[in-house]
Amino acid sequence: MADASASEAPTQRKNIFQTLEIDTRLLGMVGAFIVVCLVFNLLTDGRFLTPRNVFNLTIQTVSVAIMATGMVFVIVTRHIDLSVGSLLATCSAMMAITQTNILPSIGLDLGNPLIAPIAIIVGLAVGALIGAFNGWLVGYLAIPAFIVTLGGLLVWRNVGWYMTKGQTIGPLDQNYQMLGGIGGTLGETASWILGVLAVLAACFAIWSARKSRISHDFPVKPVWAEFVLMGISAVLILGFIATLNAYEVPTRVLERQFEARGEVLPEGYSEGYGLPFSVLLLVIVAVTMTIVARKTRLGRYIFATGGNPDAAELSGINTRFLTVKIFAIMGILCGLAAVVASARLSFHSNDIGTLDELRVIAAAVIGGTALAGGVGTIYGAILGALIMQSLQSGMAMVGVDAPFQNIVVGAVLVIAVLVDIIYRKRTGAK
Amino acid sequence: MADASASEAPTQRKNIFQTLEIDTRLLGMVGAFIVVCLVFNLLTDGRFLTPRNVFNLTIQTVSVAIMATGMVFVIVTRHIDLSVGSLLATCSAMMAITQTNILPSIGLDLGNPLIAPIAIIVGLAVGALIGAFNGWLVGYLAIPAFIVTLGGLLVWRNVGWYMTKGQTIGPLDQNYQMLGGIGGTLGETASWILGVLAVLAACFAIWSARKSRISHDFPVKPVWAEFVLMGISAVLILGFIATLNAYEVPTRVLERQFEARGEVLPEGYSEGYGLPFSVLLLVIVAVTMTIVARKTRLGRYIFATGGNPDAAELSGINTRFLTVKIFAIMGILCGLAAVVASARLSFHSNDIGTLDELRVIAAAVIGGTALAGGVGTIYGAILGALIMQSLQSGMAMVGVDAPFQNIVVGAVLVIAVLVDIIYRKRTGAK
Amino acid sequence: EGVTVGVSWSNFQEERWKTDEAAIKAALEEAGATYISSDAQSSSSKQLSDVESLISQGADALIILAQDTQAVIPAVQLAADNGIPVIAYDRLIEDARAFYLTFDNVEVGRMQARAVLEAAPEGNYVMIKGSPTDPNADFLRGGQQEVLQEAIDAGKITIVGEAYTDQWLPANAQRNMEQILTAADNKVDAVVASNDGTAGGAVAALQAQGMAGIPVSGQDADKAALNRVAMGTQTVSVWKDSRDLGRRAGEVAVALAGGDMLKDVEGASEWTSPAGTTLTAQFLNPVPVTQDNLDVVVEAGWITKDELCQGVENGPAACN
Amino acid sequence: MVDRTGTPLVDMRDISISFGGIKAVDHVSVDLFPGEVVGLLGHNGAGKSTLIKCLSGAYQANAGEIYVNGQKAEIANPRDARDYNIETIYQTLALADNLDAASNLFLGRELTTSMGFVNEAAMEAETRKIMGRLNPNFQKFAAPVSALSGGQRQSVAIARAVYFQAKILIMDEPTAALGPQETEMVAQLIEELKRQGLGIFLIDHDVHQVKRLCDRAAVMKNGKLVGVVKVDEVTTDDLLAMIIAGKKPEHLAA
Amino acid sequence: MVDRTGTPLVDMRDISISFGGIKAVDHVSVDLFPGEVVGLLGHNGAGKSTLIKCLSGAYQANAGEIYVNGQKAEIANPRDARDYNIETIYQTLALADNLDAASNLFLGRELTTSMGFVNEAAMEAETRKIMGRLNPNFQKFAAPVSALSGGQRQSVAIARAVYFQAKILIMDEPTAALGPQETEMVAQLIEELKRQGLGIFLIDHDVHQVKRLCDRAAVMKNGKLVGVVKVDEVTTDDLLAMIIAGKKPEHLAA
Ligand SMILES: Nc1ncnc2c1ncn2[C@@H]1O[C@H](COP(=O)(O)OP(=O)(O)OP(=O)(O)O)[C@@H](O)[C@H]1O
Ligand SMILES: Nc1ncnc2c1ncn2[C@@H]1O[C@H](COP(=O)(O)OP(=O)(O)OP(=O)(O)O)[C@@H](O)[C@H]1O
Ligand SMILES: O[C@@H]1[C@@H](O)[C@H](O)OC[C@H]1O
Ligand SMILES: [Mg+2]
Ligand SMILES: [Mg+2]
Repeated sequence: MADASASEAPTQRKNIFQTLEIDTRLLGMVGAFIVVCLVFNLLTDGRFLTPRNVFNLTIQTVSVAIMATGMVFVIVTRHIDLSVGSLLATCSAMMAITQTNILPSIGLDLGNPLIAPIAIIVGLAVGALIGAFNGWLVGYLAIPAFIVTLGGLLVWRNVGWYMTKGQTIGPLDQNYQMLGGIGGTLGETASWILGVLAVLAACFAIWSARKSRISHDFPVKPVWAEFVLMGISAVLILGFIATLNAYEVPTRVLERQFEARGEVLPEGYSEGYGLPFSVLLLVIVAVTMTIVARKTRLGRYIFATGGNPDAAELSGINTRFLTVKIFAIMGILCGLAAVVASARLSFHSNDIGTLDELRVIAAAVIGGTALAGGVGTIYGAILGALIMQSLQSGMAMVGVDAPFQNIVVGAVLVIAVLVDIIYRKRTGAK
Repeated sequence: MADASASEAPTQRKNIFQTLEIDTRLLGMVGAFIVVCLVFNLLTDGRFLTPRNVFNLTIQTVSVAIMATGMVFVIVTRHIDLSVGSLLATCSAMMAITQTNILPSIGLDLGNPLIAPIAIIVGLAVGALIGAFNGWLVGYLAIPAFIVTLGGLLVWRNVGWYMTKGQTIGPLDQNYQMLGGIGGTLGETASWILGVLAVLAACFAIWSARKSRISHDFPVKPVWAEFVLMGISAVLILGFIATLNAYEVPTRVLERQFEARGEVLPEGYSEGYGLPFSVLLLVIVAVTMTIVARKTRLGRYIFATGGNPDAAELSGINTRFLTVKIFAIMGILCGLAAVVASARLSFHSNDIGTLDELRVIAAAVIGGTALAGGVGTIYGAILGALIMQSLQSGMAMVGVDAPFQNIVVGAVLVIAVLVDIIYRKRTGAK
Repeated sequence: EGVTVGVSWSNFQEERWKTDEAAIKAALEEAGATYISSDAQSSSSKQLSDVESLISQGADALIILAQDTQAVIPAVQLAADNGIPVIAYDRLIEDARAFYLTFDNVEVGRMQARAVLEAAPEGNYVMIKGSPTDPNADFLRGGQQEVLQEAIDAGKITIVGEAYTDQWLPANAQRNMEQILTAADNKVDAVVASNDGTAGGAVAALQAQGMAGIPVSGQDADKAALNRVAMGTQTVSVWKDSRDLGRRAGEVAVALAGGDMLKDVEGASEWTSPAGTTLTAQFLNPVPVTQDNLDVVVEAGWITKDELCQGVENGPAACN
Repeated sequence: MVDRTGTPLVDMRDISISFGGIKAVDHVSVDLFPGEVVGLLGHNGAGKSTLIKCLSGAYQANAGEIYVNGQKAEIANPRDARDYNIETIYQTLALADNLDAASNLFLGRELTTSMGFVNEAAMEAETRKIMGRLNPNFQKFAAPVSALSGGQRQSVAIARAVYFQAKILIMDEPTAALGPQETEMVAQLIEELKRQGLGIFLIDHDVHQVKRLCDRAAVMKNGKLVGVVKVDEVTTDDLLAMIIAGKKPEHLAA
Repeated sequence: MVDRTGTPLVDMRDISISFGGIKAVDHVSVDLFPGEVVGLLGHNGAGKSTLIKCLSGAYQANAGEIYVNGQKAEIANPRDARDYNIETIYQTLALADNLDAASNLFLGRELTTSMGFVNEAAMEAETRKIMGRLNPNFQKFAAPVSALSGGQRQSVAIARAVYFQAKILIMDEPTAALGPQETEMVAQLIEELKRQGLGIFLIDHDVHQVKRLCDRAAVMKNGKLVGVVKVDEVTTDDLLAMIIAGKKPEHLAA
């Protein structure tokens, strides 16, 4: 059959980004992010880009970013989840009760090392269950996700409230609290090791992808381009680690630690925080979710269903069960986010996760996930969460009034999507 | 061309509802509503269905119901408006400032009869403007309504906050407060007159529709069916008026009124409230919106666009401008709802309308408006609002805790939509 | 020397906090200190981020209006790690390292109930509680119960209705009040409402039944509420003079930033919270404002006479 | 015979349009005279639908001009096209699935009462009249068009285009989904409209059909015009050669 | 010649299905033997697509039974149909618009690496191979199929059905939107598949095409089966009469 692509220019001169095959939309977002950071850095006399604030920013982003990765799948399949904030609250309540009431009452006393893992498993299980239930309502009963999760938004927050009788619960288990951020970090050495491993993994991935393309005789980019890509990855990863390591643990904390060990803090001794466990968790989630999206059948089916649900069903994909899986994943991620959020607070409070649904959806959408379905990336959503958090933290730092902060966030959301639409129209992508 | 309807049974025996051509789905909703009422009536020892509580219920429903009629248009065209609660707050703030600050400062003193109308016009204008702006973003810039109004949700509530500097403003103008409900009613006689006029109008409408069908030789229902319909309308309208009239103004209030006129309350004197102005407003909105939906080009275009946006555009409908109109209507209705809500409170508080977006969307959806677009009725949305309000008020009366109330509302929302879906599948409708 | 004091607000939804802020600012200005602030918008998580950010900005002392008494502890921990003193402003923080400066919420609840009880020693009571997600709602309710208990036991008082107010929304309070009135056939003699917003909703519902004028409580001395007190539709608004609290907080913050120990603060005493935490605390006295002492708020410049007396005819002394 | 001496009804000159870098229509010129049927032929993706969408207002050309009755026409949207009495039956049948036949027929041009309200009864009556002529079996007047079969939907779309006194009619594969009997009825309709003096652009993959119904045929390939020929002067094989090889038959090549 | 003595590949017996009270398919029985092409004919809305959707698992019959290779088959969804090696090319081309040709071709049956991950390179390579046979001009391997023309999309859909060793192939108007050259290629493909021993249901409105490609033709009208005839024993006019009048030709009527 005839091919209509006759008028395509065969060999246009490619620009550097095309040669490197970097998503220009990603570049735009990174650019926007950098601009935001620089502006705030100026406005705060250089305080915004200190290691300390970078450290804070990443920690603050984790909970929303974790959920945003799941929201990508939900939105890609043309659904929405308005209940994530409430679900987070229920999971958090469940975990708090498990570790402060239930487990101690069955003989696992305070400080027992089993408490944290059991509580977390319970939380994830609750998240998975509720999520799967949502997914069942959407997939098998064909109730629109908007309605199911709007109902869930009302139901689950109040179920959480009931479980705790409206009380703040805590303090939470010490080990559990390590997942909250500054309370649990890898330390300098381990962070460096991890960074180097990550760089190696990135280089290996780039190289083996190239080899696989060559083995099938597909065109590949020039070798120098591959090396440039590896270089960029290395600089980004190691730079990030270096920054986190540069944030030093306050002397008082060190003193206390040495005291606890019966030692005395040596004169001039200092130590960096390194990578927080919560951020490590986010990285693991991000990598896993990206692999799921790109390299597994599940991911394929998610994007295919988003592109054309009928076609997916007719192609033999069990789209109903797929919906259950997607919402269950979302639920598990809400559970994980609940771990991070409540560990960070070191308590479960009833208002936890309030309005998170808006933040999570906004992060995914700013990150380029299209509400019409079929399009979205995990890294985009995380970057979206980071941009939003930077805006809010930055404005708080500059001393912008809270109402005005919300106005800015609302406006940025709309503008980001507008820019995305214009970009897609320009490049002819859908 | 051949017609495939050969296997349709030519003359099935029709049941009574089919003969009367009453929407069976509507019947289902009315049935559900009646069940809810009866159950609460039982639980409250007959207090739920007293004239007084019916009066309360209608008043409590007005603000959300007014907005729900507009939400029908928005959802029918496949959009959504998450900003209605915030918009209500901004309109309310604007009107409060107008009547307590601006107007008095330009010489219109407290109690001046011009204050209320001017304030209301300002409020409606603000609503229309913001709504039109939302519509422009959606229609002309092609940003999804979900995003535009999610942004609006954040922006407008805080704009309202800024205008009032966070303060509660009031008491509001006395005439203005008449629109709040119990503070302004028609009284018995006027209510009866209005009721009779409404019955006449209904009969006339039924009859002239019949005449028009006959004049084109279309099939019509039997004459007795038309009369039964007229009878039903009359009973419903007059019964409602009778109920509202049966709710007597408390003696204390009467005493005060007589006192104000320098008279003494005669022994045994009593007076019914009759139709509240706010409910009258809702009736006017409902009738107008129904006429718009059914009898005007605008309404046609709204449903056509909802059914197939591309087809509508290709048929020469200016769908972009249509979107602006729809959101502007929504904005005006938010303004009206703001009048009722703040007049009812007798002051403007910053958190007015919080979470109303959920209630309004839920009312429209429970009332049978499909999120997929193209389907929805005004009376359904109002009935939906009434059902939700009955649930909440009933539970408040029975003494159910607020958290549990939310759980019930969330669950009812999901179940209502599920029932609707099953119903549509059964009857083969889309 | 240029001390910087960081203030973390839980929200600005209630009208009073802007006044608190002005008072703190003024006190700091006087002492030559710099004011930086953030607004957690009713989120305990955001409050933690806010405190991190305030510390990053170089705060030497922190004033925290806690969204949650306990979930804010990591913020106190962080401050302690960085050697920064913390003042628990208005709301309790369950941590001994914080200096607790407040009007006691339980006491506010007691005052509300006391004023209402005085006006209606017998009869049917309605309790309009705060938001179910705000722990303060239950503190207030607890204080109210303490005062009413005796009369309840004596059978003088019956509680015929009680409801949380979702989100503290006046509109929700109004609906709940309407339904309770309907359920009780208007046989209600007094309303204990937990703040001025909910009181406003309750009064609107009462007005509709021609019952405005029965005892109703509130707190915060919102301008609209004081106007109601003048008109006689609300009995009491417990006035937590935020300007005193704010000024005091500013002073204490500067002192603590200068190296003072908690216990050296003038007027400080040891106090044990219901949960058993022993804190250094200073309590300011809330003032129940009723028709009898309305002039207090006018004289204090909290509200102008015009605002207070708008629409009031032959009202209390303060309006003549 | 068609008289091609006067000004053409439609004259599309040098039309180009591209999507994200790909030229879908590349400097194409065609004209159409009153009472004439011009067939548009070409492989899939040749640009036929895109070309006529520039005339119907669905797309806007990047370059080129359109003249209607010798006057330069600015057609920015479907409404403009209607003002020039251009009616279109789209390949994808643009119908609002949730509305009934009458509502679809009059969509965008509703009949109204003296008070400005939509006159449903009048519209249904008119619809019954025209459908009675086009498809006597058609009875589903009250049902939404989603409940109609492909052929019934097609007849609604055709009725809509014909009802409003069109001068220029565009039909994009009107019979692709139709059964033999339905196809025959459309063919007869085209012949009748032609007699009434309408100008018709007909896109069709069936060369026999084109030979039978059209006066001239314009063939496109990869967005470019291969040539316009009088169908009497060519064989079906000539047409096929033009479509497939993209070459004008030698006896006509200038 | 087709051997119809053994057990049929597919035997649909007495199938009925209705939508909201309207009987779309009404007690229809058809069978299909290996190496045979059975044409399904009928007016628009006759129920052809609905009938074959019962076989492909898209719909479920209200009554009736389906036998595959003589065994009773339960086909509740498209996955079940695949398990019986039934492949379908739908009238509406079921493609995921946002994915490229390779992803669509393998949708639901992705090739994976030993670690269970999707093997993109292998799938692209296979796609290049098969498309090279079906449509040598095809080059848009990296583009989402939404960027392809109708014919290109059609060839992707066909490739998908053919690639997976189908035993039973259902083609619902595969050439309706195709140009003459593209149509010819599909015709050749059908002939080749037939030689390979597949059984094919072909829905087509073009009686000439049916006469040329099919062994037998089943004609439906208003949901009912008019009759099944061997195409060699009838003329195109007989077929048209069956479609339009719903009557079996007299020389065959039992
Ligand atoms: N909206 C659009 N966006 C991007 N590309 C488009 C769009 N519409 C058409 N195209 C491309 O333009 C080219 C011409 O398409 P067009 O629909 O005009 O072909 P056609 O000749 O009508 O084909 P067919 O016979 O299949 O209907 C194709 O390559 C198609 O992919
Ligand atoms: N999902 C459905 N819901 C309701 N009715 C349907 C549905 N699918 C098909 N129908 C109806 O069933 C009948 C048969 O439709 P079908 O699509 O099988 O016809 P067809 O013979 O394939 O026609 P065509 O030649 O136009 O493709 C039609 O009247 C159609 O309106
Ligand atoms: O002052 C009150 C505060 O203590 C409470 O927490 O929130 C509501 C306010 O009115
Ligand atoms: Mg086309
Ligand atoms: Mg079909």
